[in-house]
Amino acid sequence: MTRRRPPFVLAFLACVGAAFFVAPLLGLVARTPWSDLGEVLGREVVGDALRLSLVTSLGATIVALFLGLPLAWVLARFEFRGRALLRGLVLLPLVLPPVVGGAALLFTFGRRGALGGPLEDLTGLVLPFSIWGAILAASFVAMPFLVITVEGALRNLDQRYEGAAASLGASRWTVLRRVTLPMIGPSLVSGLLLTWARALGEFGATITFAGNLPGRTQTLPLAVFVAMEGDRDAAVAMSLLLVLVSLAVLVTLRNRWWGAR
Amino acid sequence: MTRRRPPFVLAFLACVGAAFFVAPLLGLVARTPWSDLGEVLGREVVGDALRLSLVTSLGATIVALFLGLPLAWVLARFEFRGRALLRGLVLLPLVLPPVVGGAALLFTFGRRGALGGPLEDLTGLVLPFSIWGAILAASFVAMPFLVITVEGALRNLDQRYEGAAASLGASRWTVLRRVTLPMIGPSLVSGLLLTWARALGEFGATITFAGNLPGRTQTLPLAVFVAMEGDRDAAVAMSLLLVLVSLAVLVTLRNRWWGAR
Amino acid sequence: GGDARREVRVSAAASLSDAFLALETQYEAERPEVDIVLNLGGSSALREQILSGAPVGVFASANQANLEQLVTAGLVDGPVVDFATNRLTIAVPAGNPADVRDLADLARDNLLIGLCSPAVPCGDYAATALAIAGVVAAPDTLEPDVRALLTKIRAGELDAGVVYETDIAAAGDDVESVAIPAEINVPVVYSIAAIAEDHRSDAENFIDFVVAGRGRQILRDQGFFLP
Amino acid sequence: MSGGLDARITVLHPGGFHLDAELRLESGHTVAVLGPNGAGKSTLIAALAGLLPLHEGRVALGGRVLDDTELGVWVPPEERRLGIVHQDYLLFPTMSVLDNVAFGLRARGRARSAANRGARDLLAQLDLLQFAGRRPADLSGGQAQRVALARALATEPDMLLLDEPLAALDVTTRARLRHVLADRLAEFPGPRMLITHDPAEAFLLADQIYVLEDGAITQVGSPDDIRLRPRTSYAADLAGANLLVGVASAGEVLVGSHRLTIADTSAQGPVLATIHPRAISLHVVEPGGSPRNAWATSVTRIENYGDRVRVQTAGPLELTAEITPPALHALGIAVGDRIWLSIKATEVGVSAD
Amino acid sequence: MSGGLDARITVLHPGGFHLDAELRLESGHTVAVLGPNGAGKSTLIAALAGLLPLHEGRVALGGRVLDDTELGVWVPPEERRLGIVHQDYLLFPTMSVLDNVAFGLRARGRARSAANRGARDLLAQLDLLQFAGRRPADLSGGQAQRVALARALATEPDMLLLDEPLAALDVTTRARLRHVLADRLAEFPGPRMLITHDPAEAFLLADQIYVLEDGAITQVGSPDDIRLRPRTSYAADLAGANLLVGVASAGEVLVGSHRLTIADTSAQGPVLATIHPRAISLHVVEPGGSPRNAWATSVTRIENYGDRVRVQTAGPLELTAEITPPALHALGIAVGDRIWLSIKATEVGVSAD
Ligand SMILES: Nc1ncnc2c1ncn2[C@@H]1O[C@H](COP(=O)(O)OP(=O)(O)OP(=O)(O)O)[C@@H](O)[C@H]1O
Ligand SMILES: Nc1ncnc2c1ncn2[C@@H]1O[C@H](COP(=O)(O)OP(=O)(O)OP(=O)(O)O)[C@@H](O)[C@H]1O
Ligand SMILES: [Mg+2]
Ligand SMILES: [Mg+2]
Repeated sequence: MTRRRPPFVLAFLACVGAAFFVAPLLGLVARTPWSDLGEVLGREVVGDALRLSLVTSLGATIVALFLGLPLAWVLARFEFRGRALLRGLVLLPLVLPPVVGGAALLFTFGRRGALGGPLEDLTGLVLPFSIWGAILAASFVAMPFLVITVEGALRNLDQRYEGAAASLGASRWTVLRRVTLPMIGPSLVSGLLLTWARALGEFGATITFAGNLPGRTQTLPLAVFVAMEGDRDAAVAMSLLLVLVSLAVLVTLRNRWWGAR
Repeated sequence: MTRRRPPFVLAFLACVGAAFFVAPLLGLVARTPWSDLGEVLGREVVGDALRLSLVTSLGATIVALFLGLPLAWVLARFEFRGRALLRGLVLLPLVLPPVVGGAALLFTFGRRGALGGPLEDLTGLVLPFSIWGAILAASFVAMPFLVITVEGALRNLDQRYEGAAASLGASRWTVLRRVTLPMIGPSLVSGLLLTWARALGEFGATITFAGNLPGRTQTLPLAVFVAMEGDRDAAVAMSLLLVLVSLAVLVTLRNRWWGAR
Repeated sequence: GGDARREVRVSAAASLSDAFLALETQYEAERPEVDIVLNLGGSSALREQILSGAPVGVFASANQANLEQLVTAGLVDGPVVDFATNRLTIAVPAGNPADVRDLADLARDNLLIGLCSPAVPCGDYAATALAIAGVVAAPDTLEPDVRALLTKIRAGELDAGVVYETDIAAAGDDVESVAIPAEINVPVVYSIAAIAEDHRSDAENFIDFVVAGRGRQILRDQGFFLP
Repeated sequence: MSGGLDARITVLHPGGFHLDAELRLESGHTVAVLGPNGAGKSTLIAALAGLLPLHEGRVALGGRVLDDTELGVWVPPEERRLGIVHQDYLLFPTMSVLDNVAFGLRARGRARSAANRGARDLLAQLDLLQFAGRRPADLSGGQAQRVALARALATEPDMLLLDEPLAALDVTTRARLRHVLADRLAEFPGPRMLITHDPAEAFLLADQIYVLEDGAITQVGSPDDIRLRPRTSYAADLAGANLLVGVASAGEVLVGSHRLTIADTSAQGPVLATIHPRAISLHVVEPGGSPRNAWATSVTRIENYGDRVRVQTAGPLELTAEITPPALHALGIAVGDRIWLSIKATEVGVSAD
Repeated sequence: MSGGLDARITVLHPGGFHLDAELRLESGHTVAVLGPNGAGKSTLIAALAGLLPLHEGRVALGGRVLDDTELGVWVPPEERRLGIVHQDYLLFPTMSVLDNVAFGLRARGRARSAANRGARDLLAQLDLLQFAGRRPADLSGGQAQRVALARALATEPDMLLLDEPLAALDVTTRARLRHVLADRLAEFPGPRMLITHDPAEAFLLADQIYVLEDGAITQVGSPDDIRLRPRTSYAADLAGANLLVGVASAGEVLVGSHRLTIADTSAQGPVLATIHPRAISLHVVEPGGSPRNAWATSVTRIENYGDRVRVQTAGPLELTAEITPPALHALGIAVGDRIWLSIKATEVGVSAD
């Protein structure tokens, strides 16, 4: 089918769809103060924020992988009471306004929260105002993408392959690792990229739950927020940095992971 | 495999993952001012906001379906220059801090924007401060979920089924509608639900691009945000309303659409 | 920083960002053994953090309501001090294309008018000012903060909006100010207080610096009025 | 180490299909399961493998209970140690052919290098070494089927369950693989079950044949039993024979309203009569001589297989005769022609129904 | 309306496989394509259907050019009007059986009710009506294959391309469907291509046979040509014959170092000699009498197919003989035994190589 062009209507709609993403970016680029770009991006706050952004988004992706993947698997493969409800709950962080999400996290994981208090007593770990808090907030907001994408893919999968693998003596762990996950590979990659991107852009829940401490919890979106107040050029420059970093990572990873097919 | 329980480690991780979504909700519920719940939810602003939220989120889902689906299909099925870059760009709305995303929309679709100006001259339609603007902002932010989820699923699909359908005389449109889309059904549903939920909870880009006028562009998340500044109890009550509406829709739809398998 | 400097966390309203960034620099230059860590955000988010036990030493708020909630909750340690005032003004895009001259113009139906939401301080103050002037404004949007309002005015999407004078100074060439006469203007008051926490003396020391020390000059430079 | 299989199985499918079977497979023996499409053969394998829940029943392999709905015992598939060729292969699409075959070895704890060595050996035996690096999607149908066979044989299981393992193979490869499989089966210590639609394959490879029809076992016996004394029309088709149901008395079988003379004068009561197509002679005129059964009928179909021709005839008994192409030529008959048919009494096999 | 197929095709697969074939299929005739696994048969169908790009070549059906790499013509699959049975069926898993079969009719513009009626008719003919509401995943292998056949036949295409359409069927159903298919093919106006591994099916259903091996056509001929004068060892296996390559001169063929007497004294130069297994006699002592070819050898394998036994022998010529079970019994031979083998000169078929 490689010789073919897409039919006109669909190609047209796809172009409009693409314009949707490209046009605002061009708008942003048009407003970029290219001359002081170097100066802005050289600032220490910006470097710190970029580093923090990368750490928290990666951390959140890892958390999502370790907690979200099992959750998706259980949701897709096992019948239990309350499954439908749990599936709905997983989407909540998308629906809650980020500030409310952050507040809900504070109610729960803050020092006076139901889980935060005992956690501090046991381990001395205080989540708000620490990078762990930023990772927690980003995970909360971004994990649904992994869970939902992977669950959908698991339901699409012909389970007889898993049965065949089990009959060859593979434990369920091996089946998951060597048969199931590779077979849903593209969807898993999609889910992880969505998760990472969402965590990278996360703002509302983080500023509410983890605060906005430069060098500690101030990720790039938070730095953009602060800069927006006065130095708007710096805000646009930092946004562009965010865009470039994410583009570089997304384009590289996707090509590598999807190239094999 | 229905008789089996999930292995312990995975079940444990899945429970932790589930707690992640359930605990903050419980925190929220614990703070709910049950006594004045009725009063708060009875307010006219709240009713207006709920209606607007439903309209914009549904509108954004429809836009995403009509523009995002073709885009996902073109990305998955055709080779062209710049495809990898376009794929990266699609994820941008996730990465951009919502305020910046909203600002970028203003630069482009605002009255003085590159596209907004001509649009107003041609049709008299002003996007900012109107419900169309709210739908545009929500679409911009939520569409990536549909595109990414569907593209992943399309890449997972065995293309020979599409070839078989074509050989039976089906146009590519028919193939897409009757073979491809049903085969990626669960992923499509996942993508649509993610899109809808994200649009429902959308806050930053909407407030930046479309503004915040009760009865015209003030969706529930905006109302919650505003209430959060002063009347926290009202904010919590409205958040709970948001949660309940989305849970009702998600649980019902998922059960219906996935029940068939 | 991982060094041995004593840390004071200062939560400040987003509209105080520039002023407090400058205050931090100056204070740290004077007292190198202290590390001021700024936590800038919406007043309500800052309030929630403190209510849920976040370790904060100082809270500077754009209005009294948020601080009062903390006082009620018993979290404020020491006096609440008003340290700066501000005034309202009408902001219009560069060149004032809609030819806005006074508050009464905000009632014009054919203009796109923006105000802050009444729930946030700048909207609260604007409502008071409009009431004093006897104007029934026809806003097209009620923005969550001054920054969001200014963004739209700067982009030319709104024809006019009511903001703080200090914001006009920070916004540069894209916006112009149409002054509101003093008799119908409303004094905007910023308050600061120490929050119960360790390093009490450092927190009080920083508040002294802002309220009575060289911080005053910095605030004045940023366009604030001093009580 | 390995022992026989003892199974009593009831499985229900949502559509209303109902499998009810009792099997005993001895260690070191090959049982072929033959049956029409949809008889439940693949269902049987899935149930034995633990991939489909039993509605009721018990499966024990070498004394080890794998499944018992009464006792509530259920051994998961990964602990059953079975080697299965699935009817549609189910090769893992994301792995190379080598990894597919090595998968079972690695899953059972072999080191990667040892597993790969084992897999390569098997691939070599099945002429597949050149495809080791390919993905299953890049194989032809027959190549994929051989990979599936290699994968099942690789793990040294306790029992083999092969669902039409040679169906997609070309004549040459099939003949070769029949030998390889025969040798492999001969040296395999456990019980082995072979599902096939090819009677030659079953007769050649199996010690015992189960005929499964519509979820129930209709005949069990040695290949010769099935071939010479088929008890259902499906089994008769397998043997290529004509099967008649009738009532015997005094050296005759009454089939419908037709009397067939038989050699066995002691047969009495309901019987199955089988007549091999080659035992039927065709004539254009009424035959004389010894055959005690002869009647006139007409030709309904002529099938030319190259080295033999099958001629179907109309009533009273609708028999199929097999003759050589020269004989057909000599007779000069065509569909619709009138013809005489004769069968020696000694050529009619009779067994009690 | 419909006309013949003219195709010259070169297709490359990434792994290095190379298909190079020229075909002419007449309207109203059935061509069987036979070949070993991996010969390129399925590739050929995909290329004709436009599902695989041609590296080079030209395909024309009834004078309409479907593909021409030189002229840059390419008709998309949905406009080629072909009826295809894919080797692995490719039934749409999300549709019911009825919808699968009606799909092509609806895609070609029939109203839903008319399409469903057409689909039901076909399902009835193939004994599938009871499964109309099922999903393909809930069918047995043979049922699914019949649905695939029904789907291909439903659309009244210009040409039929059937890739092993009967491979998964049981003996009874296969015999029945051979008839249905034979009738269907007979009334089908366009060219039809049948891929199969079953020589009987090919001999029965085809007017002409193409033998495809390793991407190239090695023999084209009538069923009798292939059966009686196979030109490759694969074709000989198809015919069940022994094939020898040698040089003829003066009533003899020199095969390796062995001389074989033949009846045809005029044959000269390189020849192919075929010997049918049934034309070979086995003896435990040296035979006397007329056969002009006789030699001693040993038994390497004995295969019992129930009604016939194939005995493979060692050098000098490694021939396979076919005898009856009683004959085997009478000879009393086993693998490894010494044996005499005789062949009449008239039984050795000779054709120029
Ligand atoms: N998942 C299912 N749901 C409902 N019915 C099913 C399912 N799978 C199989 N069946 C039905 O059960 C019966 C037995 O199917 P099975 O696959 O065991 O047959 P089989 O003997 O293997 O046939 P074949 O020779 O065609 O492979 C068939 O009638 C089939 O339609
Ligand atoms: N996608 C592919 N990529 C690379 N090689 C392939 C691909 N598909 C098939 N081949 C190779 O091309 C050759 C021809 O394959 P094809 O499927 O046409 O064989 P076939 O004649 O249909 O065989 P069978 O009788 O086993 O179905 C095989 O050697 C196969 O391994
Ligand atoms: Mg089967
Ligand atoms: Mg093939």
